[in-house]
Amino acid sequence: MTTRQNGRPSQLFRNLNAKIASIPMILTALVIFLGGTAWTVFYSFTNSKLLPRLNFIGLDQYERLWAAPRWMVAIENLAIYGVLSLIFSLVVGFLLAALLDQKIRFEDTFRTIFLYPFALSFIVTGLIWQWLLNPDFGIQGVVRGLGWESFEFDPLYNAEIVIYGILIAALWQGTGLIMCLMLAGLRGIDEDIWKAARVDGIPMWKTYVFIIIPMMRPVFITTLVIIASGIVRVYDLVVAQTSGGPGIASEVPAKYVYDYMFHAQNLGQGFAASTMMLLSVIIVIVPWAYLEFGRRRHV
Amino acid sequence: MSDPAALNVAASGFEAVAKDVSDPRGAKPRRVLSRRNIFLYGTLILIAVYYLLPLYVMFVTSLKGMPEIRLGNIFSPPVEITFEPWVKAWATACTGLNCDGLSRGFWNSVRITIPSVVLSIAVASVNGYALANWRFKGADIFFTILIVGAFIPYQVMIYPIVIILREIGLYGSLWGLVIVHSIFGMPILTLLFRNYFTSVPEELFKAARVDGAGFWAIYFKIMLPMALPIFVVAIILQVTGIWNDFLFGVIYTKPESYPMTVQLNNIVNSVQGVKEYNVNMAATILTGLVPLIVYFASGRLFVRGIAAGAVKG
Amino acid sequence: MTSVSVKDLSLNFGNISVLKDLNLEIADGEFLVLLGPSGCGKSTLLNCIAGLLDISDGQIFIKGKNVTWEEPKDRGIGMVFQSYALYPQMTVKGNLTFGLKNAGVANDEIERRVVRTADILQIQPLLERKPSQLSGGQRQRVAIGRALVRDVDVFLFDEPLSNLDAKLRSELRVEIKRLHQKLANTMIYVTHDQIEALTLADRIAVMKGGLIQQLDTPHAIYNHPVNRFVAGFIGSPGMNFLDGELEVGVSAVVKIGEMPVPVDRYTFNGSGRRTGPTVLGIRPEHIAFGDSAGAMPFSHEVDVEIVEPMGSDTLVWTRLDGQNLSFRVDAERPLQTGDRVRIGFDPARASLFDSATGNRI
Amino acid sequence: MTSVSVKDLSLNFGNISVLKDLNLEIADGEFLVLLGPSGCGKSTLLNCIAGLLDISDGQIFIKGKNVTWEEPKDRGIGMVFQSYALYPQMTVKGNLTFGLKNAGVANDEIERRVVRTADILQIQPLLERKPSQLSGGQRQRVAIGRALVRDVDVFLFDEPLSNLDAKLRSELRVEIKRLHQKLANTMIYVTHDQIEALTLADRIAVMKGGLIQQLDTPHAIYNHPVNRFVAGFIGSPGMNFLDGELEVGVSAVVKIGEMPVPVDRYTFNGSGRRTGPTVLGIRPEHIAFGDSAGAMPFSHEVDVEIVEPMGSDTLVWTRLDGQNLSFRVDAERPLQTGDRVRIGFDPARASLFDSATGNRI
Amino acid sequence: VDLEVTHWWTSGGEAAAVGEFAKAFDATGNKWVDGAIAGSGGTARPIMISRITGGDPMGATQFNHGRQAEELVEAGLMRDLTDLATKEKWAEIVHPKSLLDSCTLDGKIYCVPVNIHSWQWLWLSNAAFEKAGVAVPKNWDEFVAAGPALEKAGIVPLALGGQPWQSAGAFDVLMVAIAGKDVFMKVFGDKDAEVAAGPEIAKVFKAADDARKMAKGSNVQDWNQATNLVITGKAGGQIMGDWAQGEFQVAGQVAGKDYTCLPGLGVNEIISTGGDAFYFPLLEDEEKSKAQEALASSMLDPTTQVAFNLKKGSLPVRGDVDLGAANDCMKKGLDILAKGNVIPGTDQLMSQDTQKQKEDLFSEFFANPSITPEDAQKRFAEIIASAD
Ligand SMILES: Nc1ncnc2c1ncn2[C@@H]1O[C@H](COP(=O)(O)OP(=O)(O)OP(=O)(O)O)[C@@H](O)[C@H]1O
Ligand SMILES: Nc1ncnc2c1ncn2[C@@H]1O[C@H](COP(=O)(O)OP(=O)(O)OP(=O)(O)O)[C@@H](O)[C@H]1O
Ligand SMILES: [Mg+2]
Ligand SMILES: [Mg+2]
Repeated sequence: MTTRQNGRPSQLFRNLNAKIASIPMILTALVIFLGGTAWTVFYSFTNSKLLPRLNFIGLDQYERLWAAPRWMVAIENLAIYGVLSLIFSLVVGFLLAALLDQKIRFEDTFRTIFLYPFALSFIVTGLIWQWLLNPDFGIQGVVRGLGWESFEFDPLYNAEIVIYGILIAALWQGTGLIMCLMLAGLRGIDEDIWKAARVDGIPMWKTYVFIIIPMMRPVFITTLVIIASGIVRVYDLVVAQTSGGPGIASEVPAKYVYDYMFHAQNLGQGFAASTMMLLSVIIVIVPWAYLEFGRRRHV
Repeated sequence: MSDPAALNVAASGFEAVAKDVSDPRGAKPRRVLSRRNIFLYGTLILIAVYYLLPLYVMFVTSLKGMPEIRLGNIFSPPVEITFEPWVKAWATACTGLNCDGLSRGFWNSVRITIPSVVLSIAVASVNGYALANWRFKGADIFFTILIVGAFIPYQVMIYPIVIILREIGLYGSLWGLVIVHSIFGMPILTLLFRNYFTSVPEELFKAARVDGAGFWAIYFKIMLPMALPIFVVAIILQVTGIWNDFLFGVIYTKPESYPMTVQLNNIVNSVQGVKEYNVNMAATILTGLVPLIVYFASGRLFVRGIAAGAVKG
Repeated sequence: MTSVSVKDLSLNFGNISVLKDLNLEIADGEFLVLLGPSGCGKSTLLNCIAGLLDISDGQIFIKGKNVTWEEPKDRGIGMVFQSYALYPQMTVKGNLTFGLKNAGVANDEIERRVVRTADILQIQPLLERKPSQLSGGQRQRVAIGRALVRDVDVFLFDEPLSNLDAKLRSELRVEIKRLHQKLANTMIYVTHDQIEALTLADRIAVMKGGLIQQLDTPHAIYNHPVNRFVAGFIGSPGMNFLDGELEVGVSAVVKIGEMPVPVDRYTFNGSGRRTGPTVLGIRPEHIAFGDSAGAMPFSHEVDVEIVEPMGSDTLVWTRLDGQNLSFRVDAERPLQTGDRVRIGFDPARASLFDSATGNRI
Repeated sequence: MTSVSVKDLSLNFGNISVLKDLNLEIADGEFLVLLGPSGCGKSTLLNCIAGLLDISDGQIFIKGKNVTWEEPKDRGIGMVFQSYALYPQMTVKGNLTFGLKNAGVANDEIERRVVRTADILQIQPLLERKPSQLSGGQRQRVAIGRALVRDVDVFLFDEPLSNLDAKLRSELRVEIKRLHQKLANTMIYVTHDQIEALTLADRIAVMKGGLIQQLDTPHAIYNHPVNRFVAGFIGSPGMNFLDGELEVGVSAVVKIGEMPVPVDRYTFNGSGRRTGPTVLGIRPEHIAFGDSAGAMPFSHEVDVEIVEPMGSDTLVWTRLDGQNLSFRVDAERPLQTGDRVRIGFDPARASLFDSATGNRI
Repeated sequence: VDLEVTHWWTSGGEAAAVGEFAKAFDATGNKWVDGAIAGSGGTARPIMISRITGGDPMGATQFNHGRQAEELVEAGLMRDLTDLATKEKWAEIVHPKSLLDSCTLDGKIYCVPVNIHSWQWLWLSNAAFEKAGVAVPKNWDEFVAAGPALEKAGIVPLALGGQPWQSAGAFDVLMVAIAGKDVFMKVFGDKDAEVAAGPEIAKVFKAADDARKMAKGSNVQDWNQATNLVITGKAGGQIMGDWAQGEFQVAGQVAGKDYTCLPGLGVNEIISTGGDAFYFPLLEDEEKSKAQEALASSMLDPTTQVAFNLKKGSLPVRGDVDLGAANDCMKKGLDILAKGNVIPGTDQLMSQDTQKQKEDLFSEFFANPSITPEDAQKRFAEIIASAD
């Protein structure tokens, strides 16, 4: 009784059930996400064509990748699209949520209207916006038909602004979800803060900008993860709307990966491109994840 | 502050003004058409139009005949309403040699969606529960990998997963597809469930342990019954995602179990021949109907669930 | 002079009526406490005075001016919230000055007021911190500072202490009292803690179900509650209630079971004494025990059931005619469960209520 | 016999050490209260005893059996949580029987125990309700019932009353006390409310920063706190502390400013009396005032600063040598701010602490 | 025996053509299980490849013959049809012979060619030229010259869809027409980068530059939408393969009267002989293997060939069948084929990888006027230099 013996059971078997139940997650994380990624990176150093082959060629695929004008265009597009879609999703999503939070009538109806596009796939979204933005019989055509002959609105056929045409569709589809997240966040804010601001005589917009938004940090972070993961993966929408056109003006990295893996039957090139995408994701995510999860552990 | 109050208040306030302007009494008079209301509802209605326009165009187009579409304005309502395109999209549109429209894929989609939704949510909710309440060593690392996994483009994973499925002998079967959906649904769902279960008071979990309930008993008897809102969110997200999926449905199964989206793609994406926009639109609406119904039916729960799960933590 | 005056105030949420034709006059420099159980409408009333809720009917005057339709910022009020409601991402100084900057107060004036406020509340060292870096008590002080810095006539407090632990609560209570003595502003203070109400208030308004039950000084409320609700709500440990029957013969007695309690010395309310079911209320500290008990107009022997030492004194639970009864004794008196003791009280210090209506008779 | 015994218990979260080599023996049937400020490790200790946290070092025995690595359910404990932690989707009966069903107790036995528990706690009419249909007090009772029904030797309570309002809290406190008298189980009760601690405990363990500061009867803790922390933590209104200088000449005096307080009647701790900076602690209710003050070994005239009527009695704030001092007077004594009164106390009832270490001397 | 056949022929005419195969196959006592996936090879191919490598192959699958399936064959996943081919003397009946060559690897035959598609056509709208007041051009140069007149009349001179393969295809057509067959073979066959950088190709780029200017304002994606512009007279002409005439037919237009077709752009009457082929993955099931053979031989059956190609609008792979029902343009094609003025399709000459790079280049070139022909040629030469 007095000895400090420690009849401590093996750590392995503590919470055994929890560990067993987590096996699917562990397998997915290790085998699919980690293993699959490693596999991809590994084969990006080969000259695999249609089928993966272990024929190493060093960094050739990467050299070719960074020499390809289409890849550069894709990167640039992703940057523009990414930044804009982040900003607009957040701004529009937040504005909509703020509007809906004004204790308005028919809130349910409005919310449903803003949210329903999220139920549609990107393919459908792309298709329908391709149609609406068609200069001949879409919006431009209709406006011209009304007599405004010089009206010009043909984002999908103008290489300069095509990426904005895609953005319009993407925002249409995705802002509803963001709005929901923001609305949930707004509803979580202490009623008293609003009252305090009113007593202080702070105008509504200032209250939002200086007080409410800074308080909604966690919501913004969740939202950011959701938007950002969507941005990196954007593919279907471009395919359905422009197939990367006009020319290569609306190409995006995910499409480059797909095209080179399957159309061009050059797996090595596709893998090299996806490795670069992963790298950039990791550069962005890991510091963030460290900040978010690393810090929480000490609280 | 709710509007009905504002309305009757407006009336009483008006009387007061009539009596004595310098002596306000009762509620502040509020005109229904105040600047604020005009701005608020004006903006909302304008935005609502933007959101509804595509749906309107789809719907209107699907009710027009082809000649009318070629001539007319996409926004004008149909002169002559025809349900032909709907019938065609559902029952007679051809996919290669099979001319039975979307109806063929519908049941396949149901057969794919139900087990995929069930399995992916089951797995993710257990994961989230284990992560939130049982925090074993290393769990955070796996979770982080999972979250980073949410950013990987699907296309990159096609090959490795083909190989893995082949090795475990599930390639081409419905279960293979179900597993694929569960894998790709896992990151976001696990995040949702983890956050939700973290917000459940820890004392409840402790009480159950004192009461002698184990991992599974706590999950099934205590946590599950409390997690309805987050389940609704998960179900909505998964039904939408899986129902709309094309890539996995076509790559990891066989033609006899192709989902509805494959037929949709075939109808919409045929390289040759004249494009039948009305059929395309009808087919599009038909395909999107299931997720749309799910949304319309449970939108309120969706926001509540998100408030409970996604936003915290 | 009246500082705040509320006339025939009604407020409905939808068709639920929360406040009903409420009237209230608060004198300049008065410290009024709104006291009542949860959900009785205290916060609602305060919000109406602050202009944060649109009232359904009635009028509100502050400093003689009809402010019924004014914006909160124009009413000359400052408000302190239960949850502090500090702006979390601003420093303490930012919290104090945000409202002033918006009102376009000149910079040196702002500076002057911040310094003065910080001085009064002794929060100078905290000015550059964020709220998350403050303790509960410090946060509360900053919240008060935010109202203080606005240089207003009327302070509204909505349960400013109820999120704090007991120790801190009693400390800050004293600080608020000091502040009131120093500033001599009008203060309206919502709480459901009756110790706070009793210690702070010049007058207390006890509310229930949207109505003011009694509006009077703490002493009057404590000693002459107008009904059983007020009597039971105020005082901790609570007043003992003994069901009995009032009989008026040669002398008036309340019969508790078979025991007659002579109540001739009791000052009845109004003129008519009526007989019938009556509740006798007596506070634990008004029950004497031991030698002094025998000298009381009413005394009886009882068994000690539970002894609750509370540090400074001890609460003893017993039964009289099968009804629970507690009394307070000095902490130094050694009483044990099972002891038999004599207790007694002076009915002049008791309160009598009509069993049916609960009103004081 | 010892019921629960904790030996050299340590617990770290990461590299934060929360409990440090803690030892504790609790006798059979004892009511032990763990008291301390927020974050001192009370809940952590309780969770360790319950087996809900894996300890870092040490051993835990319950009824003589080493349960250090047992599952919670096998330790023969029942636990009641602050937030009730009732299973929201089950009826009250479901809540009570969940644990028993898990343990595979026979159905008629379950029935018997539920009936008994419902009897003890008088919750028979509630058995079919869901927790959301219960009031706070009823929920708390069900939470206790859930522990009770398990027929265990040791009850653990983690701040079971702190979510309730003051009124209910004092009622349920009495109920818990009654329950303990009836069942005579061992109870370990966490709280940071010192009134609860004083009224309920057989012994109190005052904790701070993961260490037990003092483990003793309520009376001893109240009257002979081992250090300044315990002295200040216990008692509401809190003990007055006066900074002074201990001088030992012909007789021992503590000089408060220029005023000498003779402390010959004070029982010093240990043998050696040392001189130097000393804090004199005296509880408000031990300060006499008016006529009786003059008879005290120490007395002085002071100005009344603040008067806090608390219903049953009144707290008066004043200053002695510029240091705050409060004392309690009967509610009937009419004192006003600005009055000049004589107060005094008997140093035998005071406590002296070393200014540097805070320990009692 | 049920045999699953995957392909990406889903539109009306295509599906009808496939139906002919199915009919013929079903007549052999087996059953054709249709696995159509729309969206062209790009969508369908990864699916097919995944199925084959995933160990769950279909019975037969369409590929553009040529080099797409090379690796699958090398990996031993495809069935060797040599025995059947020898038995049925494919070498003698398939015409031109190059079609069978592209099915051959290391002397073994792995696929069945089923049709010939040629790219080298300029389709012109007679109505459009009438409206512009110029005669219908007889060759590319006249067409370029008519450009301004068309534009003035509010007509887009050249319709060009936005998908990359259309741009690349148009360039290849211009190359054969302007630089001739030899240069074409040198560049794409021998991957001669010097020629690619040389003056002949410079001329082609010049022509492509013209085409680019004329194509401004097409604003359509799909090729058939571009064809539709020609049909409705909104555009003057389109460079597109022979499959375009199916669209004219559906619209009820008559060759010669409503529209004009110029093979080889009217400059150089040569057509390429690309086309589709079916491959047969290696199956374990004996019976299914037998059924594969039955399918292969029924596809080359003369009656099936005729029925299939008439519906598909392409040319049969056998020289010995009679196509009496063919229309004007088709007959022109048959003539050229008979004369032997043929070149292999680019699918047969270059890897998909190179083709894709080429597509990227030309889709960018045609859409972006700021790329000079010189720059484009330099990049073209680089692609050829690294081509395989
Ligand atoms: N926005 C609202 N809509 C409908 N009813 C409301 C609303 N706000 C408050 N109420 C109702 O009005 C009543 C009074 O609420 P109020 O907040 O004033 O109570 P309170 O006395 O401050 O209680 P507490 O002590 O819990 O703060 C309650 O019954 C409450 O349910
Ligand atoms: N899971 C954890 N990880 C890290 N630190 C923790 C954890 N749980 C508790 N702590 C820390 O341990 C210390 C003791 O916490 P504990 O909950 O035991 O305090 P307590 O005395 O019960 O306080 P309260 O009165 O607020 O309930 C605190 O400083 C707390 O921050
Ligand atoms: Mg309130
Ligand atoms: Mg605790």
